[in-house]
Amino acid sequence: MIHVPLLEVKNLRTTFSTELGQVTAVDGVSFQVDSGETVGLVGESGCGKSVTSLSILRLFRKHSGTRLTGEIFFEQKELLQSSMEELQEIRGNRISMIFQDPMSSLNPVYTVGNQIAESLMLHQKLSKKAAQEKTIEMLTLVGIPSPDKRVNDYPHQLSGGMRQRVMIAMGLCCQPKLLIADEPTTALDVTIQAQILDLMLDLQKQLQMGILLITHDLGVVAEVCDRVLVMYLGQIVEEASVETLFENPKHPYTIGLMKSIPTIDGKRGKKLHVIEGIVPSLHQIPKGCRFAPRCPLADEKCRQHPPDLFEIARLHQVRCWHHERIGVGGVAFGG
Amino acid sequence: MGGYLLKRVVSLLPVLLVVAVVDFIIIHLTPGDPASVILGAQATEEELAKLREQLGLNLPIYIRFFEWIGGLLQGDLGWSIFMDKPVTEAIWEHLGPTLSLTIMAEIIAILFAIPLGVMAANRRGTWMDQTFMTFALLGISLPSFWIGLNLILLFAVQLNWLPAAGYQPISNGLLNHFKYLIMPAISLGIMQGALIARMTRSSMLEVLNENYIRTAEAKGLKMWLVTYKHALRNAFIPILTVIGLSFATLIGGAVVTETVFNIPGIGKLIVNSVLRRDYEVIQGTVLMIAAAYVLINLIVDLLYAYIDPRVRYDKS
Amino acid sequence: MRLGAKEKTAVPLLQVSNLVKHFPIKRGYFQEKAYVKAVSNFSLKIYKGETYGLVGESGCGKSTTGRMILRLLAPTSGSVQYKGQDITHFSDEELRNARKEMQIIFQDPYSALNPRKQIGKAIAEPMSIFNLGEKRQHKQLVLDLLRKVGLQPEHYDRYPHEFSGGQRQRIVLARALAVNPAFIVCDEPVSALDVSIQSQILNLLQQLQEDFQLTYLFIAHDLSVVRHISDRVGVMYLGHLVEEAPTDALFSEPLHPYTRALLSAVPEPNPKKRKERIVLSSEVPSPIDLPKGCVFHPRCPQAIATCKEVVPVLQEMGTGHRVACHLVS
Amino acid sequence: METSSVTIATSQPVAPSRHHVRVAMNRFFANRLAVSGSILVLFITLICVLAPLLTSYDPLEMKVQDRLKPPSTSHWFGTDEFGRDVFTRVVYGSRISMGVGFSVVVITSIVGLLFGLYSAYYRRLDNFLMRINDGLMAFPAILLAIAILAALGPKMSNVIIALSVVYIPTVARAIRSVAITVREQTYIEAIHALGGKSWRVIWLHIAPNCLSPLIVQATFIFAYAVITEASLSFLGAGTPPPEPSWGNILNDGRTIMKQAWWMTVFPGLSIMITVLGLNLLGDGLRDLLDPHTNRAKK
Repeated sequence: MIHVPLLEVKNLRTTFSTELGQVTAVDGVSFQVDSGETVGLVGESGCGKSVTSLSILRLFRKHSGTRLTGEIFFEQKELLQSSMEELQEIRGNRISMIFQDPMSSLNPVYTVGNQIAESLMLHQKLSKKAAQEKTIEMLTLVGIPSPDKRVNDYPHQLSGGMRQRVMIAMGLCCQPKLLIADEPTTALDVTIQAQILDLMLDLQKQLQMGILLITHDLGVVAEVCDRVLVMYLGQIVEEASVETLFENPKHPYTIGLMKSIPTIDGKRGKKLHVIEGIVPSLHQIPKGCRFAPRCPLADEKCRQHPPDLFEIARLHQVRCWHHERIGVGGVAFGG
Repeated sequence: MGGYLLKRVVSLLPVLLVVAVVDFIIIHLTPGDPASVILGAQATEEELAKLREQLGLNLPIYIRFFEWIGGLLQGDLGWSIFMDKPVTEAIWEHLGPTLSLTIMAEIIAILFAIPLGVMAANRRGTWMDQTFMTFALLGISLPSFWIGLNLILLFAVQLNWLPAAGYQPISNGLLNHFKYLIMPAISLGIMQGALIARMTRSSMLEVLNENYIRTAEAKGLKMWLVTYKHALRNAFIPILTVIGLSFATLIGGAVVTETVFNIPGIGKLIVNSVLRRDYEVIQGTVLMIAAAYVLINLIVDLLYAYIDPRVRYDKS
Repeated sequence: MRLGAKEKTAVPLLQVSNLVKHFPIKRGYFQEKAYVKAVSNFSLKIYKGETYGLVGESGCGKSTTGRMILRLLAPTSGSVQYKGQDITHFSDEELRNARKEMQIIFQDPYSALNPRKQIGKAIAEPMSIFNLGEKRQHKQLVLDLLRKVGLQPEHYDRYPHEFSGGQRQRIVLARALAVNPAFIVCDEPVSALDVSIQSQILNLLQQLQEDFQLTYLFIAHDLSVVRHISDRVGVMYLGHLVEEAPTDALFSEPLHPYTRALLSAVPEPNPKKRKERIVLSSEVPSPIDLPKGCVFHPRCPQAIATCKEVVPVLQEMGTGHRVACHLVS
Repeated sequence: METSSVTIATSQPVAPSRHHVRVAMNRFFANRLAVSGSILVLFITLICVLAPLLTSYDPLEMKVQDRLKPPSTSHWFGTDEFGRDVFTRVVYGSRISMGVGFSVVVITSIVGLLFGLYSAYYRRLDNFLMRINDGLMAFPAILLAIAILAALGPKMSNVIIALSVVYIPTVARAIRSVAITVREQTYIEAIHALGGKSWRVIWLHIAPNCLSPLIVQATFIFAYAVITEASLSFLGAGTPPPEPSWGNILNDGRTIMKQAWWMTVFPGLSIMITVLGLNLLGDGLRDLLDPHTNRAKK
């Protein structure tokens, strides 16, 4: 029986129409997520990781002139072509999403209990009373103290950490198979972040859920993910298991990123490694390899022809012409 | 909740004081001698003296102010020289028509403005939104008295369906009352409605861009539920503010509309008092209207607390 | 590191003692007055040429402390001495030349520059505030500063909206350097920037420190960034300085339970080192009604009876390593 | 940090064009609202300025024999009950409306800016000024104007004073709210840290960032002033006859509306065109000058 992944994204391309013309924020992205697996989507601002996650559930304003092409399969159903009704059946029920800023992601004028019960009544057709009980159950599951009182609180009465727990409760109340978490802990303090990441991993085991985690923090990736996709300017530049990525990264951008982060232990060098220049704007995408202008190994071939995603080992792909010369035994990186 | 209410009421007192002072000052700006202005040139000296004494003009201004305020607190708004009756009585007689006119106009305005505004925001960028924007823009550009005149020209003169002017109190039958008030209410309601509709649309657009709306969509809620449950309630707070603030333009519009349609309301009373130099009446009615405005905005403030829990629980 | 040996003998460039800041909050007319106790008797010394890292989670009072040092916020009590001079109660006029030498750079580069003013003029503005030299020379000084912070001369008459976050932070730095300061408070200068830009700005800060003999108070919540750039580090919790030590000592053997929990919570970019974490239970208590005794005791895994009663005092535990905890002393 | 919102965080200056004016002009002409608005307003202003060239008649000259003539080649807008040429009176009437409107805008903008800025910057002053503001805003514009004119007497200068008093609070309130958001920005704190004195903070930093909303607000105030002036003259409390103003021409036409429809239609149309032009311009400028709202409205 051939193995069918929980979620499969094929050649996803998302284009926006802006004041300065068409912009392709996500340009031919493909990846898979399995049940029980945590896949990290990592990259800096503007690399398209958030847009990729939003494209899965088509969460763009109706009139923002967004165009989505490619295919997204979830439990044998192609999402991009399915009708809005079918998609709404899946949103919050089979695939749930939690967002970065707990302060503004909950509706300020309704109690947290009301906002959780709303999903239960919609997807599981529970009565008001049954939904209320299940809501309190969920609040306990996500570790909120005295849930029976908290259920009638308004969002502004809760701290950032508590609100993120409410978001998780809201997302998981219908036992979804896939959780998309867009920078869930970026706005939280490091001690609260640790609590939330532990909570997400526990719930993943209990619900045998797949998690797509979007983040810019390589520490969180190392801590939580099984597989990692590194994105740069709308494209995946490297895909690997988390061990391989940190031990034997092959793409110059991944290596540059890892070396430019200060760490909590290890040698305190004088100068941090720096990736020269700045990320080009999506309106002026460089010809050839998109990282060429900032890459120390870039040559004429890189500047002219965009490289494909080469499979260099099982589950390890890299988008670079010179990947054999890089990494362990290869060209040592400066800095 | 009580604390909030008390705080709001207490904060109104200085505003009411300012209203009284402004109202008092305006009338006493009259250059020259108000008595001769009122009685006209041929009045005899002794008549002028009696009037001055009656108006208390010979007293220093701050004494007259405190006397006036004293009177106010006991509900005495002064005396109408022209109608020879207390101002409060004059106001009471003219209150009925203005009340029903403004209420009808406001209902028309809100009934059209809010649904249209919400729909336009929901379909931003489509032709429906464009036509809405154009009509709303026209609405705030047409002076209400000109609309009134054209309505009369069409319905009263040409088609003769409705009376050109005049007023029938409710006591003479509801339908009759409506017949006389429908055109004035429409001409007054259009500008008011356009103002509120534009505000509804921009407030809805603002809210539809918020993160919690995306969360609602991500939960799989149907579009109408996202719009009418999650978005509208948040958008309603600025809309309420506009409705409260636009009460002043509503009354202003009523003054003009009553003149066009010859409705014996407060507006007509004020305009006639101006032409007749009946100062005490102008002073009293303008004060009443301003006080009503302050009261309406207090009610709007209290509605905030009902809609937005953050206002109710502003602990820290 | 440079400062290891000699720093203790010289007079500290900046000395802060028992700084307190309580923000009154207005509750109705009848309830009694309540205060947000943002900072409670905070003391520190910073020596010339040193980078003192002040780290702590949001709401711990680190930014408030930074602003009180620059007198942007009036302290409720306590004193600030700059170069031996007590400037706590200086009038604005007296503060002027102290202000010239003490500058600040901010976290949000997008709102730190006036959108209506060309960046060249923005950088030159401090020069005209302190009327340093002729107006004619200002443009040349600005062009030098632009080069020093890694920008090009043709950026002179551009507007802020034409720059990225990292470039704007460079402009803010150039503006702070315009008056040739001695001491800069860096309030979370790289928190809003992407990782690759972060390393560029951190390197720039160190380079400028050498070129201009600057002293930094570096405020941040990111422990690895603070570790990289600081010579000494202070850890704050709910307005109190709980531990202070030279950087290597603090990160290799942290003494205070909160510092240990903080360090263990930081996710490390190395999958093999997924260490056992000390996860602190519950939430940070509200700064309005602080817990009695040691403020950390409700969340402290090793809290004992005295912790609930007596407020611990910072004690010297070895060369410059001070900690406020009953268990350790 | 990655902002999860959909706006593309372009991390490199997009078009580092050197001519900011050229960019601004392109954006202006791309904005349909602003362009159509300014065309209408320009058209009315031209009529105002070139009034004597447009018509040979004198607005006050009565020719009783040409009484109540319908629109014809000699009298484009027909004549009124005293035989005066309605087209001429409407054209000269534009001078009253635009004159009053413009002066009210200038006065309210200056005073409103001062009130708004200082009440936003000095908290103690704020309470005092805002209470006066709220008090003044409690009076409907027309009523306050009527009361002031009743006291001072119906002269054009008094109309300007009355309308200014009526609209200063609106401008002050708008500027105050903008100035408060600007005051919370970090660059204001930076200027304090640099030892900048209050005048520098207010006039070199807060005020320039209040200009765009001031311009937008002024355009709408211009529109309100034109409508209110017309209403006042219509009620007989504004510009006194025989001086022609759109309001009093309409008032003359009101009683004989059945026979002489042209006396109410044409002045009404001119008011509408002027006010529509100003509102269009106001909407257009708000989109152009206020980046936040135009992102939400797009």
